[in-house]
Parts: sequence; structure tokens; C-alpha cells
Amino acid sequence: MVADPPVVEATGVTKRFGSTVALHEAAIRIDRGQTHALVGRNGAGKSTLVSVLTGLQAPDAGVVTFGGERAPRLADRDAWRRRVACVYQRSTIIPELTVAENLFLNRHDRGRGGLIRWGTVRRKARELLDTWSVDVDVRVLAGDLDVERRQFLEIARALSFGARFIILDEPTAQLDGAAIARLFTRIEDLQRQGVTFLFISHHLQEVYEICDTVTVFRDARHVLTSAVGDLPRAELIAAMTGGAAGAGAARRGPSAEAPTVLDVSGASLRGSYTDVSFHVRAGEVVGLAGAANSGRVEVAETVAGLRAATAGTVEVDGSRPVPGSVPAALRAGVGFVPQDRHRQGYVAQMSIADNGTLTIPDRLGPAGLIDGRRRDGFARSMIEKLAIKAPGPELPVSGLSGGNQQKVVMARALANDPKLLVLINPTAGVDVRSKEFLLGKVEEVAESGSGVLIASDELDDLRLCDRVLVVFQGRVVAEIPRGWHDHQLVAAMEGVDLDG
Amino acid sequence: MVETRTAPGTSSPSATGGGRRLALARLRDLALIPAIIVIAIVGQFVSPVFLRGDNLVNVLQTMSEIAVLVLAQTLVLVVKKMDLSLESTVGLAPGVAAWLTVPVGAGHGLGLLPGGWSVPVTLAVGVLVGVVNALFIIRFGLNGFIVTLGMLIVLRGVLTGISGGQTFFRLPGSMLYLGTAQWLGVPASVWVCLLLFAAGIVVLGFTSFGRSLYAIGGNVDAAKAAGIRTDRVLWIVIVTASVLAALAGLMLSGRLASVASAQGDGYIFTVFAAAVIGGISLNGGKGTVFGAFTGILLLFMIQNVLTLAGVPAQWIGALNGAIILIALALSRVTGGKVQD
Amino acid sequence: MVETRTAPGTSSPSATGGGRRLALARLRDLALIPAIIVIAIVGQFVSPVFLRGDNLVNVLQTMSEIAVLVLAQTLVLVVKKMDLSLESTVGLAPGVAAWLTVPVGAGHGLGLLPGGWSVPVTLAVGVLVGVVNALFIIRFGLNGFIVTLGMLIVLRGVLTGISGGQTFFRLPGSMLYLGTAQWLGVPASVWVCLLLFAAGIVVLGFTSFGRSLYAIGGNVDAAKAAGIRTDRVLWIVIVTASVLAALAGLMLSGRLASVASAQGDGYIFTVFAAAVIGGISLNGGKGTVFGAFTGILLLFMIQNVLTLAGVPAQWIGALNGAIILIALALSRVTGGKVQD
Amino acid sequence: GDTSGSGASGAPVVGVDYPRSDTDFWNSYIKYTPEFAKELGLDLKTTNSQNDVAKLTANAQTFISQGVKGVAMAPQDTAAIAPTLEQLAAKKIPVVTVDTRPDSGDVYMVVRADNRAYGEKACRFLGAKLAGKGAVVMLQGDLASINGRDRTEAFNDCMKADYPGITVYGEATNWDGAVAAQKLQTDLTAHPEIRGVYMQSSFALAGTLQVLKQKDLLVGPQDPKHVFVVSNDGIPEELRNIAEGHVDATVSQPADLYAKYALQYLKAAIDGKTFSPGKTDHDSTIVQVRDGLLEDQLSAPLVTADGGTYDGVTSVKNDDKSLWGNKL
Ligand SMILES: Nc1ncnc2c1ncn2[C@@H]1O[C@H](COP(=O)(O)OP(=O)(O)OP(=O)(O)O)[C@@H](O)[C@H]1O
Ligand SMILES: Nc1ncnc2c1ncn2[C@@H]1O[C@H](COP(=O)(O)OP(=O)(O)OP(=O)(O)O)[C@@H](O)[C@H]1O
Ligand SMILES: [Mg+2]
Ligand SMILES: [Mg+2]
Repeated sequence: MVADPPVVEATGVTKRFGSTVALHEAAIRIDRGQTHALVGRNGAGKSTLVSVLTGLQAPDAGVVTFGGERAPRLADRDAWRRRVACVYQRSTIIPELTVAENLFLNRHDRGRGGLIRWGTVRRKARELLDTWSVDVDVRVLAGDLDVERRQFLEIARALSFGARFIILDEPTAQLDGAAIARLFTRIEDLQRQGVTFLFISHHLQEVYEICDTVTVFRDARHVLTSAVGDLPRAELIAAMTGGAAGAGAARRGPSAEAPTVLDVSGASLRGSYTDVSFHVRAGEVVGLAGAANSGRVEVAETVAGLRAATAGTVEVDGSRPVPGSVPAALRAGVGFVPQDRHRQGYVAQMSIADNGTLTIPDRLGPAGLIDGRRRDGFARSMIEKLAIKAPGPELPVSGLSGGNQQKVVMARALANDPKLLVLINPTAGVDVRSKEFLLGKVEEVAESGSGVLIASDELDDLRLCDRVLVVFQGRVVAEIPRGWHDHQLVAAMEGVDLDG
Repeated sequence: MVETRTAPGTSSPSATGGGRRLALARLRDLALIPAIIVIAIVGQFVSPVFLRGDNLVNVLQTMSEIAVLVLAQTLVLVVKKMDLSLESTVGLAPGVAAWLTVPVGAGHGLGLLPGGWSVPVTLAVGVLVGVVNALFIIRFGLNGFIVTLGMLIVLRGVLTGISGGQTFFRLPGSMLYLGTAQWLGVPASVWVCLLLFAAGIVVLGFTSFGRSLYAIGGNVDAAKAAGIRTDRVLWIVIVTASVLAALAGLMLSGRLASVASAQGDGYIFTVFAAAVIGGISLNGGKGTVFGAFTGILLLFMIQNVLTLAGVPAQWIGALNGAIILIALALSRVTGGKVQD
Repeated sequence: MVETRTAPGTSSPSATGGGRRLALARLRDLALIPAIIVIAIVGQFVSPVFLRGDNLVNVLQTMSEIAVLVLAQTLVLVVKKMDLSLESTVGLAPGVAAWLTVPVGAGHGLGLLPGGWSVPVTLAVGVLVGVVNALFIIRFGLNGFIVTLGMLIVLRGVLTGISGGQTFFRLPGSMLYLGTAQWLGVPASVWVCLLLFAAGIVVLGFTSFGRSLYAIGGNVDAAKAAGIRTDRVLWIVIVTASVLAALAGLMLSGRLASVASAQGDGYIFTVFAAAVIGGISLNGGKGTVFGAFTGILLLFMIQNVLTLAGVPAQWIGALNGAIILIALALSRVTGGKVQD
Repeated sequence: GDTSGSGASGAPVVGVDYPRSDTDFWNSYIKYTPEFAKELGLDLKTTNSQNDVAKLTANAQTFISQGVKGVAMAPQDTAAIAPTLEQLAAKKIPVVTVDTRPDSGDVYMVVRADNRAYGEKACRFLGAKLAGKGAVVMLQGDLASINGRDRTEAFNDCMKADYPGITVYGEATNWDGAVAAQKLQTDLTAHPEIRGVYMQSSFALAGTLQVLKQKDLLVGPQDPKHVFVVSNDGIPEELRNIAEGHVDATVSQPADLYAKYALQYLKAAIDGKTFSPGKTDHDSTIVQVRDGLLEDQLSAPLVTADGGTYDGVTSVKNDDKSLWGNKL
């Protein structure tokens, strides 16, 4: 055991992107057969380390060794792939190619004359996916798969190289509970076969569930490495954030006579949800829980005006905004944080000020003109209120870290002093500290008399809700008041009725 | 920048880093100014005429119509679309007006409408072309490049069809006005061009409508989620661009007192080159109207210098192209990755 | 789709939905076949000459050079780049060869090299242009559209420069071969074109190299992660496209027994129209070589029918454009969102 | 087969390829051709090669497929047409070329006006008017055009030989009116001594007059500031402008005669007639330009307001009924 060289060891690794230092003399050592967790806040440098360890990028300084030998040249991709397989944080699925081809990209089965034998490729793909019980036609385009299947495709491909060392960079971020369980069963199988893992996640309970050792990165540096069992959760968080974790204060619920700010009745949208009715009162926080594809996101998007229900009504603060019109919803008093901040949340090359005030053009100046000073004033107060780390309101949002980008999106949702705040996955991919902060803000907003609707499958998001409505296959199947146990909610989301 | 990271919890970008990025973004707007100055100096060496007022007015006048096209294309590019058909609209819009208003005897028009109708007809054709483009692109979701490529061919063909390939002469007075009048001693078309650019700078830089163009070009889903009526804005942009092209055509026909059936042919290459050299991104959401103006100004100054220098005709094309490529490469160096 | 959701755990897209999508993906390849059949029937009505062997060979021969350009552009589009300069390479590559090999007295060449050098020189110019493009695009990271637009202008200018705008003729025999020889009673250029397309179908459909083009066009980072040497593949594609353009130029000069200084002008519009109608996406990673072939075939069949029908010349342009637009709209209906 | 060579009426089928349809001159040719075909009793098939020699080759092949008995064409690229001529010769289909003379290959007859004469006539007119000194701008067409080059060379040669006191500023314009106007404007600014403009085609007509007007140079011929404008083509608009005193002269290209004699020679070829060099019955001369190549050189008169003679060049008055521009 002692004589065994580590599967991989990186020492003194430094990597800069322009003026950003992504890794500063970072180090990691992963021993054979271990499942090693790497945690840290957004932008701590985890994914950068992954790209160094998989040979996608050369470090500016530092040494990487595999089993005691120096890493291969960057150009020698085959050598890298024999040593390490990886599920990258950013999707490496090519949507225009079929499932089968994605699985065997650049290692097609070739017959005489070096031509690809598509039949064999498809058969092998079928076999591979069967072992994962992923039920898809391997001839469909990968782009037509849902997010979860795509993630499994990614995982199945990475694990199919037969490498003895596998890196998983936030593999669970896109998966729901059942899928995560399936993935973990598979990982445990491989662990028994002696495969070594480097596992990255913002879900700390997962670290405790399947990992042996944990390394914490903070601000581009290695902070500590420890056996998982020796490191209580609070200490782990402290190591990540460089301070003690704060505890959320309990919040009073809304008063009984608080007016209704959202009334959804009999809403249906073909293919997404059916006959959904509920209401949210001023000062109340209501959760919409459900698995991926349950329809919860679509319900929330309907309220925000991104979709129009085919039947039923949505009433916001006593008025019925035109269905399917975001501007109408805005006027009715809805503030909105969309599902995916990269896709719908912000315009990357526009400044914080412009992004933050996109929903309130009428407050920036007369006759559609923008008064730059007034806009920047708005933005400065946002930066202050939400503690956005930025040198000034003119910085493009692309220059912010993930957590801060999400804060900008939240700031915009709050910009028009909403009567009703609609949040979809508000803390997805956000580290613990930022998460606490954002959720604290949500509570503050509720305290001040706005209604809040949170559509999420993240238990931490739902914990602060006064009520959680569980959506299963397009219908609201349960209403669970505050104070639930995790397993109770998870079971409801999976469609399992614990009460029989 | 390492030191800014040493204090835990203050991993914010250093103010200087942010400031530098900001300064670069502003500089990009002015990226061509050095090149313009260099050309001006070279021009003055080549011929003492170059910096004389009347020559500069010449440059402005001859570029005015194409500059309006550049403005139109800039709007379209900012929302991440493309409109190749602008070059055909430049010919077709005044062509239809001439066809309908030029009397049967004098030219070979139909003489169906009195001359006063020519300007409204020109602009109406612009609107119509824009509406057709918008229908295909926004309503039917077809790719803008290829729709407008098809339209370019169709519209050019329609102009050849109605004109029988001949040039319309003897245009009504109202069509000539913009191309021939002088306001305060400077050609009206120069004023129109400068005023349109000024308006463009104000609208794109200082109004929420203009900002919504950048938002759409940068991330259309985000723009939609932020309550911008993206389809409506796109309609307005595409139709406006066509109307601007029709206006450019009107100015050009006025200046040449005729509508040739090939009017506008090949302009689109120059228009794209000017816009991109001027810092407009083909990927949407980036670049300013002022930058676009410097782009087209640079190109026309170069042409003017080449003409004054009496460069052998056969080498003008190669020289012009080489200078464009160099300007492009330089604008990348001075202004960051301008072209993406 | 609601009913497929009722069974827990099978929230997969229904098999029928997947199957339908699958069928569509394959159909896209054949999307133009109905249109081609319709044109063939219309053509036969218009003139009994249309379906005769010699007329069909005419169509194939006249489209052969531009078809090779379409193939070249297809490769480039699949990797999500663009090469506008192909149309200038068509003229420049054989132009340089003629300039160097045509004797001083006969044409107005320099006569520096013996005639046998003309073919290697043509291809070498193709390589050179490709290398310059690749340098700008891959090495310096400039936008392909605008680099090749600049190159289009420069290369065209260089050809005008070396030829003085005149046409090179009395070309050496080796340059004439491909454009004039007959193999098995069919023009050699038809064979070359068909063989190149067959090779394209095999390479893009059945080799790892070909698939890597699609991977790069679909997601260049993912391709890199999958071990594809993306830069190397891009270099090969861009240079190959230029060489194909040079070859197309050689075939064209051979057929016309001369190199006009305007050779290739305006081809790029047709090339893009054919590729896109044939299902090649401008956003990379989509479309097949066979589809591209049906695209250019359709366009040339239409032109042939219009010629046989004796459509008044001034309306040919408009009709041609309108048919392209319609084909485009139809290919969207039959083949899904072809154009994105 | 043989029968395909005649139309339904038994009239011989001939093919005419129009070179382009985007200039006034060629459009007149396109208009005249069917009229004369009817007059001569020919069954006409037409194509248009849109100034693209590759298209012309394809069109010729279409004609062969259609079984024509003769082809008239106006190859704007005189070198590239050789293979097509060989192909037609192999099928024994006689060819008449209009406006241009192929660089190699045999044709039955070339019907053309002498483009060098155009340039020379313009040169002499300007030389006479400017009394041999001053400066002129020559707005050339496209460098790629043979006719344009002939006009340029002849104009330059004549100026150099006979009027060395006149400076010529030549500008390539790609046959584009806007480019022509732009360059003229620059030249007039840089060289105010310019007193003459020779444009090689009517495409630049209106733009040139506008530039002159803007520069206050559009004044009567008596005014010392007058800029002498010589155009080319003879379209009605030029004739009108001559009448108004804005344009001083033009060379009238015989569009009607091109159409008429192209078809007449085709008919003669089908009927098996042969021609030899010498005067013709229509005020022109057939010359043998090289072995086996005859050329009917139609007259292209200089048109002026007074019909005078300028340094040996005679001219006709702008309202002369024989001009094609007055017969539309
Ligand atoms: N793509 C980029 N290019 C240049 N600089 C960047 C880029 N991404 C981030 N930065 C800079 O690096 C800084 C550090 O980002 P990082 O993600 O480490 O912040 P953080 O402290 O983790 O914030 P948060 O807790 O909100 O995630 C950012 O604030 C930003 O200015
Ligand atoms: N290609 C790049 N260009 C510029 N900056 C980069 C690039 N990649 C990463 N960075 C910056 O480097 C820092 C570390 O990023 P990295 O992606 O490694 O963080 P991470 O720990 O994986 O964060 P997360 O938890 O959000 O995935 C961040 O500030 C990031 O913005
Ligand atoms: Mg962060
Ligand atoms: Mg990461």
C-alpha cells in the first residue's frame, strides 16, 4: 500500500486566464482505489484542475504525474485517455450526432479499408446503454434527448474507456434523486473493482455518501485534504468559505388575512401539466417540488409569462396578465429568476447595470431614453444590496463568477419591487455560501410582504417554504406544510406514496 | 493579480482588471481612429488635394448612400441577423418608383403615377421587402443569411424584369432632391447620412429600445425572459433596415439622376467589410454605430487616396482588398477580438 | 405526449416520436428528390429535349465545376466555418498557372515555365490560398466570414493585376485536358465531379476523419475532449477546400480553353444557395455530401429548363431566385428546420 | 435528326444567344432580334448568357440539343469561346458572332463595329474641341471587357500621337455608374483643368451630368468652363441630351443592324451562300481579318448636335432618322 505510487499527483500547479488566477500552486494526490472528493466554492478552480488532469490544458507551472510517471504530451490524446476518463462539467455531447456516434466518437468500429461499420457501432452502443438501463434508440440525435439522458450518455461514455481512474465534475447537477441513486450504485460497483474516482459536487451530502477522502480548494489554492469521516460538515463548509457557516434564522409565516397575490386555477398545458390550481398569499413562500420533467418548471414559467396555458387562468395581484406575455406579467408585478441563468438569465457581454435594469426601462429616463447616471445608480444599489462582488456597474456580466452572476439575475427580479417573486432553481450550481445568501434574500423579500413561488428540486431551496406543492407527471399530487423530513418529500417527488 | 487573491474572501477581481477591460471596450469604438489618421497623412503626401474641404466633402458625399446601408446592416447585425438583400433593395426601391412615375415617352416607365408619388413608393417598396424578409425569418424561422440571399437574387431579378435591363432616366424632381440639393453649402445626402448616424448613435446607445437590440443579439432567450418583445423588435429592425436601404437607393438615384438596373450590385461586400472593420460582430450584440461609421469612412478614404494616387487600374482591386485585410488584422490588435 | 408519461419510470420520449424524428433525419438527405422529379417532369413538358441523354450530360458537365465548389464549401460549412474566397480561387489558381506558362508572344503570359507545370502550379496556388486562410482563421482566430471576404477581394484583385484584366488563352495542353477529354463517351469533368462527390460521401459518412468534421462543427470543445486534433482537422479542411476550388478552376479553364480575369465572379452565391438548399447547415455539424449534390443538381436543372423554355432573359433572374426561395421553404417543410 | 432542324412551319430553326440583358444597348438588340427573325422567316430559339462565358457554352450545347441550323452569339470573352466554336463546327452548325471577333476558331461571319474606331472618333472630337490642350477623363468600363480595352487603347494611342498636349486620366469603373461618378468627382476636384470626359458606355451618362451640374460645369459650349462630354452607344437618352446641349457627341452603335445582319448572314449560311471581301449593299465593308474569317464592319457614326466634321471625322446630326436610337 505504502509503496504504491498515487494514481495521480499534481504539485505546484498554477494556471492563469488573463488576469484571473484559476489555480495557484495547487496540489492534489489521489491514491489507488480511493474515491476522492474535490469541493470548493464556485470558481475555486476545480474544473480548471480537471482540465489540467485530463490534458485539455497545460498548466502554466507545476507537475502532473500518473502512477509516478510524468504525464504524456498534450497532443498525445490517446495516452491521456488510457490514464484518465472524465465527465466534464460542460456537456461534451454533440447534439447533431446520434447517440451511438456520440458514444463512439473518434473510436468507431472500423472494417476493411478503414471504413466505419455503423451496424457494429450501433450494436455496441445499444449494449453499452443497456448496462446502464438507459432506454433510448441509439439512432436518435443526442440533441433530442432530455437533460438527464444526455448526462447518462456522458457518464456511460466516460466509464466505457476502461480507464482505472475516472473524474466526475458535478455529474449529479442535472440529475434527479432516482437517477443519482442509479449513478451511485454504479460507482459503488466500480469502487469494488478498484477503480479510482475524483468526484466534484456542490451537494455535500453526496461527498459523505460515497467518498473516502476530501480535498478543499479555496481561492485557487489547496486548503486541506482529509478523510471524509474526520471532517464534520460544518468544518468542511468553514474550510470552503474561509469562515463559519451561518445558521438561517426562523421566519414567521404570513398572517391569515394576507391577500392573495397569485391565484392559478385549472391551468393546463398540453404535454407539460394538467389542471393545476393553487394560490400564494402575500408574505408566503410556496415551493413547487418535483422531479425533472414533472412539469413544475413549466408551471412557474406560465406564471412568469414565458408560456401560455392552454386552459385555466393565472391571476396576479387581482389582475389577469395576458397569457404568454412576459411584459404583461412584469406589469402585473411578477419578478422572475429563470431556470438556467446562462441560457435565459443574462446577456453575457452586457454590463451588470444593463442586465440589472433590463426589466425597468421606464424608470431609467423619459421617452425611452436611458439616463446613464440613473441606471448606474440603480445598479450600484443592487450591487450593494445583494453584495455582488464587482468593481463597478459597467463590468460585463461575463466577467463575474457563477454565484455573482446569479445574484445579478436575482437583482433584476427584484428591480421592479415585485408583488410576486417566481424563482426556478434559484441556487443551481451556486456554492453553499452564495446559496445561503440568496435564500436569505428570498426570506427578506417575503418578510417585506411579497409572495414567493420557488420551483426547485433542491431540498435546501424548499426548506424555507411555508408550503411545498409536489408536482408529479404534470399534476399537483400533494401539499406538504413546513417541517417535512427529506425522505418524505423525496418520496413524494418520486411518486411514491409513503402513507399507502 | 495574484496578490488580490491572497486575502481570503476578497477574491473579487481587482479594480484595475475590471477597469482595463472597460477601457478596452471603449477603445474598440475608437480602434480605427489611428488608421484613419494614418490614411489622412498618407493621402496628404500623395496629393495636397486630399485634405482640402471640397475633397473631404466628395468623400462624404460618395460614401453617403453606402454608409446608410452600413447603418442598416449594423442594426441587423446587432440583433444577430444578416440582411444580404439590402444591396438589391437599393436598386429595386427607386427602380419601382421610376417605373411607375417616369412617363412613357421620356424614359421607358409606365407613367402610371404623378412624380410626387415616387418618394412614398420608394419607401413603400422598402417596407414591403422588409416585411417579406421578416415573415420568412421571424415567422417561418428560416435562416436569415439564406433567406436574404434568395431575396437578393429575386429582387435583383425583379428590377431587371421591370426595367427590361435598361436604365431609367428623366426621374421626377422629387426623386432627385436628396441626391442633388445642397443644405448650407454641403450636399443634402451628406447631412442625411450624418443625421441618420447621429440618430443611430443615440438610439442604440441611449435608449431602452436600442439596448434591447444588444440584449437580443447577445442572448435572445434572456431578452425574452426579461420582458423584451423580441419578435416585435426584430420586425422593427428588419423593416427599418430595408427602409434605410430604400432611402439609400433614393439618394443614389438622385445623385446619379437615374436608376441603372444594376444599381447596388456588389455593395454588400463593401457593407460587410465596413461594418466588421468598424467593430460590429457577426455574432450579434456587439459593436457601435460610431464604430461602423469609422469603418465605412476608412474604406472610402482609402479609395479616394488610391484614385488620387493614380494607381494603375488593374492593381486597385488587389490593393484595396489588401488594405481591408490589414485593417481587419490591425483592428484585432488594437481593439481586442473585434471580429467575434 | 401526456399519456406516455403515465407509466412511472418511462418518462422517455415515446418510441414513435423518436422513430418519427429518426425517419425525418434520414429523409432530409432525400428532401430534394421530389423537387428534382417535379423539375424533370416539368422539363419534359417544356421540351422533349430535356430528358435526352445528351442534354442531361450537358447539365452535368456545365455544373461540374461549380459542384466541386459546392463540395468544398460543404466541407468548410460542416466544420462551422465559411470560405467566400473560393470563388476567387477558381479564377486565380489557373490564372497564375496561365500567367507563368503561356508564352509571351501567343497570349500575354510570361512564359517562365514549361506547359507541364501548369497543373502543379494551379494546385499549389490552391494550397497557398488555403494556408493563408487557415493562418488567419485558425492561428490568429479571426472570423472566417470576414477573412475570406477580404481574401475574395484581394485574390480577385491579384488576378486582375497579373492579367491586366485580359483573358489568358492558348493554354498549355495539360490545362485543357480535364475540361476537354472524354472518358467512356462522357466528359472527364463529369467523371471527376462524380468521383469527388462519391469520395466525399464515403469520407464524411464512413471514416473517423469525416465524422470528426461533424464533431468539430457540432461542438468544438467536445471534439477536442474526444481526442480529435481539431486544429489539424480544420487546417486540412480549409486547405482541401481551396485545392478543390483550384481544381474546379482548372476544369473550368480547360472547358473554356482560357482564363478570364472575371472567372468565378459571383459563383459564391450559387454555391451557398446549393449547399443550403441541399441541407447543409450554416451553423455547422449538419448535412451530407449527397444532400449538397442534390442541391446543386436541382439548381442547374432549373436553369436548364428555364433556358429550354426560352423564358425572356430579363425575367430569368427573378424566376431563378424565386425558385430558390421556394425550394428553400419547401426543403424546410419536408426536411425539418434545414437551415439552422 | 434532320426534321428537328425546322420549326412547325418548316422555317429553319436558328439559335441566338444574347450576351446580357442589363444594358440599354443590348436590350435594344434583344428587342430587334425577334422582329428581324420574323421578317426573314426564321424560327428563333433564344438564350441569354448573362455576360458569363460558361453559361454561353452551356447555352450552345442546349442549341445543339434543340437541333438548330445556325447560331448567332456575342461572346464578350473572345478567347474562351474557342472550344464551343469547335463543337459547333463539328456539328456543321454555322456561327455568326456579333460585336466581337473570336480570338481563334472559324465563324461564318463576324458582324461588328470597329471598337477601336469608337475610341479614335471620341479622341479626335475631343482633340478638336480642346484644340489640343488641357486634360480629359476617360471613364473606362471593366478591364475584363475586350471592347472596353479596344476603346481605351485606341483613345490613348490617338491622344498620344495626335494631341500630346492633352493629359488623359483613365479610370476603371466596372461599368458601374456610381463608381464612375465617384472617380470623376475626385478627378475634377484634384484636376480643375479637366475640360473633357470620354465615357466608354452610356452607363455613366446620368451620373456624369449630375457631377458636372454639382460642380457648376454643366454650361453651354460657348462658356469657357464647358466640359466636353463624349458618350458611347447611341441610346435615345444620349440623343436627347445632345439636343439639350449637355452631351456633345456620342458614337452610335448599330444595335438594329447587329440584329438584322446577324440573322441575315445566318439565313445566307443555311441557304449555302458565300461572301468575299469588299463593299456591301448596306454601306459597309467586308474585310478578311485572318485566313477564313470575314468581318462585316458596320458603320458606327459619330453623332453631334451640328453634324459637323471634326479633325477628319464626319458626324451625323442627333435627329437623323437613320440612327437606331431615333427609331425605337
Ligand atoms: N471568463 C473570465 N475571464 C476573465 N475573468 C474572469 C472570468 N471568469 C471570472 N473571472 C474573474 O475572476 C474572478 C473570480 O471569480 P470566482 O469565480 O473565483 O469568484 P468567487 O469568489 O468564487 O465568487 P462566487 O462566490 O460568487 O462564485 C471573478 O470575479 C471575475 O472577475
Ligand atoms: N477559459 C477560461 N478563461 C478565463 N477564465 C477562466 C477560464 N476557465 C476558468 N476561468 C476562471 O478560472 C476560475 C476557476 O474556474 P473553475 O471553472 O475551475 O472553477 P470551479 O471551481 O470549477 O467552479 P464551479 O464550482 O462553478 O464549477 C474562475 O474564476 C473562472 O472564471
Ligand atoms: Mg465563485
Ligand atoms: Mg467547475
